[in-house]
Formats: sequence, structure tokens, C-alpha cells
Amino acid sequence: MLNDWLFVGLMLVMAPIFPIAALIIPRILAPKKPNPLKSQTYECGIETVGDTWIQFKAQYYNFALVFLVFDVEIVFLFPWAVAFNQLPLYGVIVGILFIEVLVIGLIYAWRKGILEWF
Amino acid sequence: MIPLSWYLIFAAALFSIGLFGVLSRKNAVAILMGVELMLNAVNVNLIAFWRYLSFETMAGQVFAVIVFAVAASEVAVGLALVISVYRRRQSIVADDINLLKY
Amino acid sequence: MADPVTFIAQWLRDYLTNLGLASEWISVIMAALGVVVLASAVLLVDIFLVWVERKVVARFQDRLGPNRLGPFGLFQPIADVIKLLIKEDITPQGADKFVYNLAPILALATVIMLWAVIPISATVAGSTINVGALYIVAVGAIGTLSIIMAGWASHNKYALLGAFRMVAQMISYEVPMVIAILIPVILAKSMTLTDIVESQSVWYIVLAPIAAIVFLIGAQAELGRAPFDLSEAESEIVAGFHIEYTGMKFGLFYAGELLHAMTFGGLFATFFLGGWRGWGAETYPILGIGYFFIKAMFMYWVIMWIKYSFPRVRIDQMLNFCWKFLTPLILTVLSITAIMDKLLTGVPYWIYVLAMLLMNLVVLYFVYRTVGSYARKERQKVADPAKVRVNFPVKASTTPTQVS
Amino acid sequence: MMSPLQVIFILVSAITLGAALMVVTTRNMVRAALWLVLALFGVAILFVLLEAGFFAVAQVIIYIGAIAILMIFAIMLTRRIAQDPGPQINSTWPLAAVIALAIFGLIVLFIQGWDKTMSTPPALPDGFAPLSDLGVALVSANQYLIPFEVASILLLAALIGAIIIAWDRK
Repeated sequence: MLNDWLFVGLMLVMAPIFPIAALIIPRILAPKKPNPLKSQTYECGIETVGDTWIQFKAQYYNFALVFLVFDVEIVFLFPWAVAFNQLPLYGVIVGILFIEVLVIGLIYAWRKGILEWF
Repeated sequence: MIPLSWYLIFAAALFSIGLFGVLSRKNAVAILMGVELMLNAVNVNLIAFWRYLSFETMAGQVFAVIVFAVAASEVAVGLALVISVYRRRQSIVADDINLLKY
Repeated sequence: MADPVTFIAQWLRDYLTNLGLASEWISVIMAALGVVVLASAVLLVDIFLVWVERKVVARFQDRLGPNRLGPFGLFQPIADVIKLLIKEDITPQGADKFVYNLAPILALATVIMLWAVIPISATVAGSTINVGALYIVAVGAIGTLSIIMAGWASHNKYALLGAFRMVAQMISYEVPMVIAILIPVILAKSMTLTDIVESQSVWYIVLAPIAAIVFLIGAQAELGRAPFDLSEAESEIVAGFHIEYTGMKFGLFYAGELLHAMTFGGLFATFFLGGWRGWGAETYPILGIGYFFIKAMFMYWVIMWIKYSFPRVRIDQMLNFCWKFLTPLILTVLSITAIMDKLLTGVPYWIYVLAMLLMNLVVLYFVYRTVGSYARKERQKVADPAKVRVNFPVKASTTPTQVS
Repeated sequence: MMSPLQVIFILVSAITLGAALMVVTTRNMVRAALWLVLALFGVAILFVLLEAGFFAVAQVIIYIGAIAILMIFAIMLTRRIAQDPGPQINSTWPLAAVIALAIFGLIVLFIQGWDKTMSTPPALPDGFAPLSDLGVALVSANQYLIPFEVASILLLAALIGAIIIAWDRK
């Protein structure tokens, strides 16, 4: 089984080499004349005002929260899907039940207004 | 091949580092990160025991699944607490959150 | 000589064995060669894609597109690459240098890594790991991380805002997309992509059209392409997370995005269009490569078609569409598919296919009815706001009469 | 002479432990989160070495794709401390270090005295499919059906709880 992962592991080591090479070549070829005005961060052509760390809406967090819980559930349904041929009907229904419990959570979040954006 | 004890020592080291983070960090999010490291150490142990001692039974893997679910729940609730406290107190330094101490 | 790829691989293996190497090292060397060949081929296709994308968008907008450099402007992307290579790199003030440089590398490398598990023909597949379908999701998760790294490290408000929007969108649409992947896995009873392709004697787009559509929408959102291009909305946040990137670093993001679109075309072909399957592909695997790329390019063209035909949606519409429509829909389809698959064990395959298709069509009909009535209500609200109370929920007391 | 697998193990575990140390010592919280991602990725590679590929990808999807992102979101939402210049570490950190080291030493002592730490894992039989075995085990009533469903309820409770805590409209 480890043999299958050999290719993936080599890919993991070698895939970044191509973009890294693409970043090293400009180091040699491209001009480099930085000045303070050039390296200002962009803000519609005017000077940057205030801090970058602006406060974000809490909604981003809410969506990430719902996503996290769903993600965990779905990932653990994959072995269930692979084992489908060995499962009796009640095993299938139990697997469905597993995900339907989460639907209650989704409905709750929906009712509570978590999924609104305002 | 890799001896089982290597995995166990690695997991122990990871667990200790996580514990150090939990005990020493001020920031509540950093404390949660330490807890994540500790849970990961447990998972490494569970999977290693499954592979070396009883790969015919799925107990180790199922336990790891449960640990994943627990970790996700813990992070969801923990970070919700952090955000809630931050909104009220404008601070997430764990030492400042001492209302329940008295 | 039915299969040149296997022939070359066998010849190389024999050659290395004659050199007296141990068999483990030979497989390592062969795998490394495979990685180099695959990655270079993918990147070559990527350079070509710049031309394809520009040419196609030009035709959609009734223009000619690049047509000066070489025949049909084919050398345009090479000129682009040379330009990007000799352009000055600007690192913005206050940027976190290491993370800033790491983000574009990750963005492209993760897309290349996706190709490790995609079967290109009957005999050419990088790896046959037993968790191929989840591997794709996992690599995509690292891609998401590269975006948030880019946005954070640029030290720019627009970049951070763009990254946040993009990540919110990507993680939201990941839920229906992963469930849509789960449906082919249930049908094939395997997560290995080669098995999924091999079990498609009938393409899964016939057995699971709704999953295919949801996967396509999810891919569009995952790519951040219109109508889901809020992350780079030029008129709002200028360019999104890569606003501060110049020269080759921007080029890597751009190349990564194009290749990602093409890769999603390939994944769609693998999951729903039978991958390399086609007439004579089993006996002549070299044909399979052609079939696969034709299907992948076709789906890439569909993705472009959608991109250049739809206007941008608002962020609340985007999220509502995902959580209140796509996710419940695909969960319903998943449940019905799972139970039907179990109930229909043992019946002839054509009945199974027909039943699945019929079920999907019935669900599609109900979706059409629901969406239609919802759209009617919305239009009514806009046309005659006095009649309907402004706040939700809209009571369905008045019968929809006039649609304007 | 070490086998290639052992070399990989030592490399990966060294990187993982180094990243974990950075997680607990870095001041910049976003950087700490990125180090956490690296540490979690290292653990995923160890899962591959343990021939539990499913857990490797699940680790990447759940920990890196969801938990780390959630943490970064939370850090940005509470941004004032994300760039807190003051000390990020308690004054009692030496005590914490002593406790952590003591526990590490204790565990190592136990492992040394344990006679079951074999050097090579048992070979997996041909046709062994841990993935579908896991799938069957999770939904079989005589195996682990109850923990599986309880995990689902736990996640539901976490979702509802987190919504109630984080989402109190004043």
C-alpha cells in the first residue's frame, strides 16, 4: 500500500520545484530598484490610511463554523460509501441517519439566522 | 522498518509540547492550538497501536474517528467562547477571564 | 505496440535492471521520472491554456483575441512568460516576506499535485491510492490555505478582504461539492479514481446528473470564477487576494487558476464523463489520453462559457444559494441514491440506470417547481413592494397572479 | 544503517516537532497558526507511513482545511491581540516547561520498560481493505454503531452550542 503513496510523496517533494524555479529566474533577470513610494501598499491611488488589521464581520466565522461540522461528517461517510457492498440495508439507513442528524443543525442555523448575510 | 517505540516517543514529545503550550500561553486561541497538538499526539498513538498490535480489529481507527469529531467540536465551541468573551471584554487573555474564580 | 507508454516504461525498467539496481530503487526512479514527465506536461498545457482562455473569451465577446504572434497568436503565451520573467518584483511594505513568497508557490504546486491521482488513460495513472477522491479534496484544502496566506501576508486591506471572501466562498461550496463527489463513490463503491473510471460502463452523468451539475457549480465557485468572482470583484476590492503580487508571483497565481480550471474539467470528466473511456480505448490506451483531454477541454470550455456569460452575484446571494439550496438538494439526492442503490442490488444494470435517471429527473422537476415559485415571489416583491411586507417571511397568502 | 523509511520518519518527525515548538512560542498568532498547519501536515505524513491513508487525508481535510481556517478566522476577528506586542507567555512558564518535560520523561520511561514495542509491524494480508472494514465497523450494531452516532450528536451539539454562544444579539 505504501507503494501507491510513493508517487504522491515524490509529487509533494517535486511539485514545488517548478514554481520555485519560476520565482528564482526573475531574481537573476529582473531589475530590482525598490523605493519607499513603490513599495507602498495599494489603496485606490491614495496613501494607505490606518491599519491593515481592520475588524471583520463575524459572519465569516459563522460560515466557517457550519462548514467545519459538515466537513467532519462528510469525510467519515466516505468509508461507509466504499463499504456499500458489504452493508445490509439497515447499515445504509444508519449512515443516512448520521448525516440527517446534521440536517437538524443546518435547519437550526437557518432558523437562527446564522446563514443570513447582513 | 520503524519500531513502534519511535511513534510512541514522537507522540509523547508532541503531547508534551502541546501541554507546554496550554500551560504557558496567555492567548486563548493559542491554548486551543496546544490542545489540538495534544489530540493529534493521541491520534498518532491510536493509529500506531492499530497498525502494530491489532490491525484486524478496527478499534484503533474508530477511536481516531471519534477523536477527530471531538477535536472539531472542541474547536467550534472553544473559538465561539473566545469570540463571545472578546466581544464583551475586548480581551482574550486567559488570565483576564476570571469571573468564575470568585 | 498497442501501448507506447507501457512499452517505454518497460524498456526503461529493463534498462535499469540491466544496470544492476535494486528493484525498490528502480520503482523510485521510475516514479520520479513519471512525476517529472507528468508535471512538465501539465505545465506545458498550462502555458497553452493562456492562449486558449484569451482566444475563447475574445470569441465570446466578439473580438479576435491574440492574433499577431505566430499562427493564430499561438506564441503569445510564450511572450507573456518572457515578460513576466523580466518584470520587477515588488514586495509591499510590511509584508510578511516568507509567507508572501510561499503563497504563490503553494497555489500552483497544489494544482500540479491534483494530477497525481487522475487517471489519464487505461495504463497511465500516477497513483492508485485507495483514497483518491478524498485526496483531491485534501489538496484543495491546502489551496484554500494558500489564498488566506496571500491575503494576510500582503498587508493590504483589499487583499485580506478578498482572501476572506474567497475562503468563505470556497469552504461554503466545498460542502455540496464533496457530497457531489460522494455520489460517484457510492455508485462505484471505491474511492480510487481508476476504479471510478473503470466502473463507468454507463457514464455517471446519466446516473447522477444532479450531482454532476452541483459539482460543476461547486467547481465554478471553488475557482472563484464568475458568477462567483466576488473575491476579485474589480469594482469593489480591486483584484482580491493577489492585489499586491507583481511579475512572476502574480503569474503563478494566474497560471494556477487556469490550470485549476482545466483540472476541474479533468476531474469532472473522471467522475461523470467516464474519464479516458471511449471507443477502442481499452485495446489502444493511447486513444484514452486523447479522449480524456477532449473531455477535459470540453468541460474547461463549459466552465469558461459560464464564466463569460453570467454577471457577478452578491455575497448574500452566493451564500444563500449554497447553504439554502445546493446543500439541502444534494443531501436529499445523496440519501435517495444511497437507499435506491441498496434496494436495486441484483436487478439488471439497465433497470438500475433507468431507475437512477428517473429519480434524478423527478427530483429535478420538484426543484424546478420550487425554484420557479420562489422566483415568482421574488419578482412580485420587486414589482409591487406595497403588496408584500418588507420583512421576511413572505406569506404565500396572495396567489401569484401577474408576473412582470 | 537506517532504512529509507526510517530516514523519512526521522525527518518528518523532526520537522513536526520543530513546527509544534514554534506553535507554542511564536508571538505572532497568524504565524503560530501557520506553524500549526505544518505540524498537522507532518502528522498526516506519519499516518501515511502507518498505512492509514484515509486518516492522512482526513487529517488534511479536517485539521488544515477546516480547523486551521477557523482558527485563522477567529484570530482575525479578535485582531487586537493578534499583534499584541506584550509577552505572549505566562510568567510561570518555567513551571509549565518542567511539568511538560516530567510527563515526557515519564512516558518515555514507561515505553522503555514495555516489552510489547515490536520493531516491525505485522505484514498486512493480501486483499486487506481497511477502508471498507472501517466503513462496515462504523455502521454495524455489534461493532461501533453507537460511538459513530454519538459522534454525530456530539457534532450537532457543538454546532448548536457554538451558535448560541457566539451569536447572542444584544
